[in-house]
Amino acid sequence: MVPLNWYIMLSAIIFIIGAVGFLIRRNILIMLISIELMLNSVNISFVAFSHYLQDLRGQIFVFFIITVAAAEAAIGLAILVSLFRNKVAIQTDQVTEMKG
Amino acid sequence: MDYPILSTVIFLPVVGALIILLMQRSNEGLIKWSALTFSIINFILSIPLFTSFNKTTAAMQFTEKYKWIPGWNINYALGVDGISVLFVLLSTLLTVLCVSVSWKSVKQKTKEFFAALLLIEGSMIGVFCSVDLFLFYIFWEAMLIPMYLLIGVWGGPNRIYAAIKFFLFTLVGSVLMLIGIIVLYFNTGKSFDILQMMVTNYPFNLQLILFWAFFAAFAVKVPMFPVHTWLPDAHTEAPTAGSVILAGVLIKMGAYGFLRFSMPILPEATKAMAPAMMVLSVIGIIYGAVICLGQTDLKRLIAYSSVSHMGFVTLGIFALNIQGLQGGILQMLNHGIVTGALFLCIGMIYDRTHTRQIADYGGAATIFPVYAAIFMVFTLASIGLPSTNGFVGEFLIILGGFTASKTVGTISALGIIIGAGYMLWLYQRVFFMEVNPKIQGHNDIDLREILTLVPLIILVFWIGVYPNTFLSFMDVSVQHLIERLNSAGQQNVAQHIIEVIQ
Amino acid sequence: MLPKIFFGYFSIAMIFVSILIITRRNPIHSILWMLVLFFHIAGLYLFLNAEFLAAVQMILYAGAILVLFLFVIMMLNLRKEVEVERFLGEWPIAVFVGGATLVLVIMALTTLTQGPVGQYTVEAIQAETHVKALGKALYTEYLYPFEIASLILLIAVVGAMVLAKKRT
Amino acid sequence: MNMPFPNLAPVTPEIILSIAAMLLLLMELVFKNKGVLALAGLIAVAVTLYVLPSSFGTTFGGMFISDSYSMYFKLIFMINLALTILLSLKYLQREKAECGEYYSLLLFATTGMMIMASARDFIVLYLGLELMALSTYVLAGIKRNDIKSNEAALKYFLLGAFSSALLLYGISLLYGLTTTTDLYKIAAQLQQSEVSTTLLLSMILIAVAFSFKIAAAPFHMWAPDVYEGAPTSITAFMSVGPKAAGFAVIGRVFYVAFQNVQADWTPILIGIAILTMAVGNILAIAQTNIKRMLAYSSIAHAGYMLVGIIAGTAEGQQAMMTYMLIYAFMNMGAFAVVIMLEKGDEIKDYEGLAKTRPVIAALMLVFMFSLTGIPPTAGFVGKFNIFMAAINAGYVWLVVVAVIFSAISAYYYLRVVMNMYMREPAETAAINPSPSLGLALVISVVMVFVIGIIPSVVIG
Amino acid sequence: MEQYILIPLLPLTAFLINILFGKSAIKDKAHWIAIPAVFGSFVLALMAFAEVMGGKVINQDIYTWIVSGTFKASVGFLIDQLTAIMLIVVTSISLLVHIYSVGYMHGDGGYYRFFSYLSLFTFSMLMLILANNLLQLYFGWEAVGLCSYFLIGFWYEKKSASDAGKKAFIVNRFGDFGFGLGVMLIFLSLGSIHYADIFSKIGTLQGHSIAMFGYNVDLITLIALLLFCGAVGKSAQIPLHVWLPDAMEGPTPVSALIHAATMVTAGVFMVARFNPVFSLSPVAMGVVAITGAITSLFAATIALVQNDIKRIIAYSTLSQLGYMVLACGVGAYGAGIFHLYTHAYFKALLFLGAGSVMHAMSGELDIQKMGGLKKFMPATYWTFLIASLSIAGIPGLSGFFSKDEILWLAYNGGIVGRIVWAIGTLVAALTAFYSFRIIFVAFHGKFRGTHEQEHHLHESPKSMTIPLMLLAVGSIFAGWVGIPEALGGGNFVGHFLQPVLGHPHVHAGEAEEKMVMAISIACAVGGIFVSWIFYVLKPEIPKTLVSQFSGIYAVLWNKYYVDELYDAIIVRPTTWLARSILIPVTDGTIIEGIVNGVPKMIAAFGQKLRKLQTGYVQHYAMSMAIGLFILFSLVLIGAVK
Repeated sequence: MVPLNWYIMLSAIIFIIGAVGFLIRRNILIMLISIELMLNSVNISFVAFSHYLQDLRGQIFVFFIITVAAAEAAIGLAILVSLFRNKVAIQTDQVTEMKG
Repeated sequence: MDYPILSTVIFLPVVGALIILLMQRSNEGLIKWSALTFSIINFILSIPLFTSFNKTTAAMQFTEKYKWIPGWNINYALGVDGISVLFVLLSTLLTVLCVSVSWKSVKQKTKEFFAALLLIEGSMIGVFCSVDLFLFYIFWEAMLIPMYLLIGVWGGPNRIYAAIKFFLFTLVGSVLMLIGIIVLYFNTGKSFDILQMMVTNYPFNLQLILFWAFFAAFAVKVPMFPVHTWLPDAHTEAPTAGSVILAGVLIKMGAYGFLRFSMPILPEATKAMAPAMMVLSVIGIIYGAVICLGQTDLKRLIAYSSVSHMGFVTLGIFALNIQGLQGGILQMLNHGIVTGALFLCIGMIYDRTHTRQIADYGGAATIFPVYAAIFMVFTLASIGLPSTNGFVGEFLIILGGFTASKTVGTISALGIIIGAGYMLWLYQRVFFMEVNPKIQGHNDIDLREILTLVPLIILVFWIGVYPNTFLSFMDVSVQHLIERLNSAGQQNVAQHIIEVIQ
Repeated sequence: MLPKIFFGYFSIAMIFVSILIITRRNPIHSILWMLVLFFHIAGLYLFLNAEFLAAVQMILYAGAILVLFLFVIMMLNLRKEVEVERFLGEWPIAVFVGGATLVLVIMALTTLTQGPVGQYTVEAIQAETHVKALGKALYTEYLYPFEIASLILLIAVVGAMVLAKKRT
Repeated sequence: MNMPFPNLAPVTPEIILSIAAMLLLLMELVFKNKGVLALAGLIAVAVTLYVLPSSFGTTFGGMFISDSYSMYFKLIFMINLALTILLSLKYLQREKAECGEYYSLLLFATTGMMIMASARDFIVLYLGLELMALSTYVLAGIKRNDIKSNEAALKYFLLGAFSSALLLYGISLLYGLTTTTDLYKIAAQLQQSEVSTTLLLSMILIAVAFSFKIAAAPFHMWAPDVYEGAPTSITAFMSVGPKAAGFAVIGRVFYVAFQNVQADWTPILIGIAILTMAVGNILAIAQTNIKRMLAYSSIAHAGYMLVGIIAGTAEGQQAMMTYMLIYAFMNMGAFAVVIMLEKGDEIKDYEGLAKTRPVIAALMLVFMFSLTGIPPTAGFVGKFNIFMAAINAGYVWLVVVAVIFSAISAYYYLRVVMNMYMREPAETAAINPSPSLGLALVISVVMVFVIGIIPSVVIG
Repeated sequence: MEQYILIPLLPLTAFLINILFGKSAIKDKAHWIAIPAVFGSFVLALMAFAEVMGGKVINQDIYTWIVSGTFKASVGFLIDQLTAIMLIVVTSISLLVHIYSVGYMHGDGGYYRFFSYLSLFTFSMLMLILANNLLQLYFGWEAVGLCSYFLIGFWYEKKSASDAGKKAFIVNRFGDFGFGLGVMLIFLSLGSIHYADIFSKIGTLQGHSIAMFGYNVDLITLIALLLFCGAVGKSAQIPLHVWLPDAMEGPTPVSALIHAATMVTAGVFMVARFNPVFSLSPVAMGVVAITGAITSLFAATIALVQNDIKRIIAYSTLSQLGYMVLACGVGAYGAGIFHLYTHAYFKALLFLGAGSVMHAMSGELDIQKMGGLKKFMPATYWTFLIASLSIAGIPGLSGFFSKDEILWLAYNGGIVGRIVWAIGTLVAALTAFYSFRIIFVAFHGKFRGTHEQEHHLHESPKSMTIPLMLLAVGSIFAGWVGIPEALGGGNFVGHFLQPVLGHPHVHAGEAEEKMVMAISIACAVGGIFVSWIFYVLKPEIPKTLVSQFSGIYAVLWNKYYVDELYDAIIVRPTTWLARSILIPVTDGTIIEGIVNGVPKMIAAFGQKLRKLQTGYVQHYAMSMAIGLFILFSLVLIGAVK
């Protein structure tokens, strides 16, 4: 039997990788993908917990997370598209109109 | 009393201000006359405080008390005793004079000006009448807004800086007091009632901390050295009425705070800290006086002289004996009258010559003989000539100070010499010597202006010749205060400071 | 032992793929690697007796969300953009912070004490079938969140429409 | 399989509002005049307010709770929503950003906030948060022809998604520790076990995610940019609504779920609060754009409200709520003035306003002084309330820090007043009056004074 | 009794009427108000004198001025022998000066102002001498100072005049400072400031000491010295004498009334009044005597070389005041007051005479530019001569008796007494010398002024010469009331004042008294003789002396550089302190630096922080991540602990 901790560690590693990706990439699309990565890592830990705790709540939560992730992706991409229409920009350093 | 006289006196000006704000901007005459009417009615309404005041009791009189915020046990509680009653009268009187002196000198935003003036009056009186600490704080802070505008909108060239400085200085001081007030509230069993606080005994360590919290607010307002630098700027830049109110009443609120809160509520800490306060006062006296010698601006000089004079006030208060206290309170009144009058005078001449530089004057006595004579009266009162009010106050203060500490009394008396020095030098440079061409060709002050000053002249001599009219008001209250102080034990400060630090 | 070896493979592959995802220059590559990752995740779910979720993962994530991404990339036609600098100038800081945080998290997670065990044992779920168990919970106990989720999807539709509409 | 049909009474307000939102979507197709939509929105608000007091209770298996705490926040949300609608009407026309979905999204966002305030379960909480967040992302970017609006939406979205990922991670750990997502059950569970590092970890993650929502430093950096870029009406909406919702959940989660790690979260929140007050106030001084300045000011206010939370007492919680309510009025008022002016984004646009537009200047003056916390305005009552609670809980030194920052804040609020009253106008400021805007201003200013003079209406 | 309230009230009323209506209504009729008022006071003073002669002493409170706790100050009158004499002196001189001023001030723009000030002064001076408590005395004390300020600066357009007025006031304030403290110390020690209480209780303080600035000082000595400070200021004793010569900027009648006859003697009056206090402290007495002696010598030496006629007389006043103080210092209070009384007449006469000269010379003051005036203005000359003889101490004239009395009593006053006697005698010679220097230089010889001045030379009008003559009568006969017993006189004054002032114990015999008298007569005659040699017989001698002793001459000419000294150690440092330290450094840099610096710092910090807000979304996320990381690490560190 694989210990619960392994899953949790894995989830933590992927979460951090996702976070680092979010932090270092200039490409907004990849930032969005990084967020998906983070959400997925959370999902892993939820499912793992759900399994080991013998409780369905985790899986239900994952279900909702996936739903929200879909909605988020849709809105995020819509925002990107709307931005792109005004300014051909896909990198974050191109959208620094406001600062200070 | 048939009607709530204190509430009326506080809120009538506020109502007046609102009414004025609703008036047509173009109708300046109506605005001015209604401002004058409101201020005069208010003055008349405040006269019963003077005539039917019971001088034989130290209790609050003309009291009003209503539940206000039951959730916090806050009451709308008003009352005056012998210490505060005179300041209500001073406020109502000075406001009338301020309206009068601003008659012609305020040329823009007249409506807002008079409204602000009346708002200031209301909140000032509120400060002196509050018997609830929360209410007191509301008035205390509320006054900042109109005052800030008064300085900043109608002031001199550097008005914005002065206004912001005034506001921030006072605000920083009062927010610390706010904390003190809240701490006091919880230590009084959740009550803001000042009278209850006056009979509660707080632990000494707490008293010390609270004392300094209150000190922050009051010392800035007084202003004591070294937190006085807002005052020269504010006084100098404010319009005449603003300077008068500032000098006449507003900075009294600091000293009043010491009397009303620090002393009776924190008697042990007051006793323990009195030496430090006296030293600060003496530094203020000498420092303010010496600095006057180097001033080139009329208003700035008078402003610094306020630092010196208010040093006397705090000295008297912290001498903690009856002469000092009575002298201090009387001197607050005196300073309000005299410095107020001096600012009125300067405002009048400024309206004509549009300069405040002393160097631009000279020989004014030839051009403005009546004005010069009146100015002389106030100059003499300011330097404490016997038979003027300044003498009675300063003498009692120095007597009190001398009783408390020979050294302090002696040094503070030196301030009187310097005081004579700078005031007479000022007078000489402005009024004597050859006529400066820059002031040639102006008219002497007119009847309106003379009438503005006459009440103050009368007061100068009234207090100077028969001060007992006024001393008798505060007699019992001050006695009461001293009893409260004496009932408090003496504490070893050093030891407690170490404890507090630990 | 076998599960551990499987897990070992999965985890190493996933970590590797994740790193690839966040480092590819071309977003399309990232998305394709993402697809690989999703497969692995789905596999992991299967390990954890969450068959339905594995299916959802494939259908929703791989099938819908990733396609959406691809669709947008295609629509925006990003060829030129690919050339610019990939990483933020301060990336070492980010990597360091990430690494350090990871160490901290892992240190913390070693102390994880799991909560009390619930009633849904593997056997119980298998007896009921996974989908049924999940569905029952979802439509009874979790009815309210479910309704909210529907609102969220509505928002997504409306929002996407509002934002991505051609300019008027 | 027999589940009793859930008691819907406690959720009626949410149901009404979400149905209204959906109806608005439909009405948009029918009515050309967007004013109708606004009116419908207001009616929805009125109805919701009407049913709100009768909606006490717990439902959906304890996932949803409607108590006085949530109700107070819902009241704030309603005020926020109503005022925002009033602000928006004319503004949208002016900015040519009119679209029917706007009001609908506002209603959805508010529904999300209400759900957050009532959530007793992390799942509901999360979904409510996302409902609110997604709607506001869209709203921030609703001026889709405006690059600044796009940018604001993008930044808000990216960071918001990032923070909700953090929140989820935190929830997942908490779930692992307790096998439940119910706040009260978590509390009960945590009572039994020792405080583990993992718990603290999850608590921090959750705290960070919420701090993001309330724009507390150092998780605040989105706020100025988003506030500046978003349509002003939405800025007003965001500066109150999501913040209030954030505080609602902070109050609930930290006071209920994390009750027994209070000793651990208090220092964290103290750190965040001090940093927030410092960053908000200090940076606000450096601003030239009034929306940015108000953004930093709202960050600073979040710091004061956190002080209420830190007190850790029911009194502190109430103080925070009261502050929020007061803040809603004064902040909305300030934004209403900004909207009123044709050109009112830069602080220097306010020069000489008192001369050309005395009434508007006077209103702005009131709001600025209220934000500073000068009596007799409501802002003072709010601050006083918070400080009372904190001092009663023994955090005198924290209050000292708070008041010092609050004194610093006077500097930048006064600068606006100074510009209005003490500078000469370059030209007569063009204004954009409308009855709805006027109504919003009147409500705000009246409330600022009423609460300031008779605090009993909100105290006790 | 009650009618004596009118003594001060009449001049006060005159003052009020003149100051309020002078400008608009009264104008150059002001003297019609002022003179009757002061005449009324004079008459009442005579009545009071008569009553006191009859042995009655009036001590009555009129109203309570200040009450604060146990501190009570009232306004009241004490009319005893001392007061009675002073009343006569003040009212009579004042009356004459009023009359004189009618002519002297004729046509001046501030005519009404002048008379109102004179009335005010008379009022204040009367209040001072009538006081029965210290605070009222203090009131009068400051009020006369104020009038002096007004009158010195009467021609305020002149910078020198307004400077002099200001200087007089401020220098006096230094004295008042000590005086005020003395009043307070008396109150603190005795609990009252009423004369009667003080004199009856002062004995109980003997042997007490008090800590001042860390030193233990004998209480009575301290009180006495503090009070004496006031006297030093008002009576222009060293080191506060600097104001008096400058005070000559005022109109001459003022110099006569205030700066010679009345106000400056207030100090002497006060010391005499407080003789019960002073007498208890030998140290204080010594200080008083020495101060007086030094002042008299110091002023006399300066007077030797000055050329300004009014200044010479001013220095002579200083010198004579020194005499009076000296007298008090040796316990000869009666003699001091006697000299005060005689001095008032001849000194007023000298000043008025000088005024008459000035009047004739169109304001010229330099005696070197006069000469031969005798034939143009005989009345002035003769009266001036009488005054000079009197001041020189020529037997038979009033000055002789009073001066002699002082010297004699000083001679009796132990070692200190002998020293001051020696100085006094020397000063007598010097006095005779410089007094006659004026006579010889100004009235004899040839006229040395301009033609225009010569053309205008004329005798002064009647309103001026009649007071001169009346004063000349006073200068001759005033002293006759105090002819010492040694010369067969009754020393009426001494006996009259004895109940108040006592009489010092005299142990030397009549022969010695005559010897002392002879020495002083010799000195006076010698002084006049030398003066005659110097200025009539051999006018080149002074010039030779000047060139030979140019150093000493310069010192004397520059009045020992005292003004310069004060300028260097008080005036300049204080203004420098204000202008160069307090305003720019403490206020401007330190306090304002902090006050403005903190907000500036915060603003600058804000600008720096702004840079962190780069607009990059990653940076924002990074700040979140770092914040998270820091919280993690802190909590983990806490957990590990």
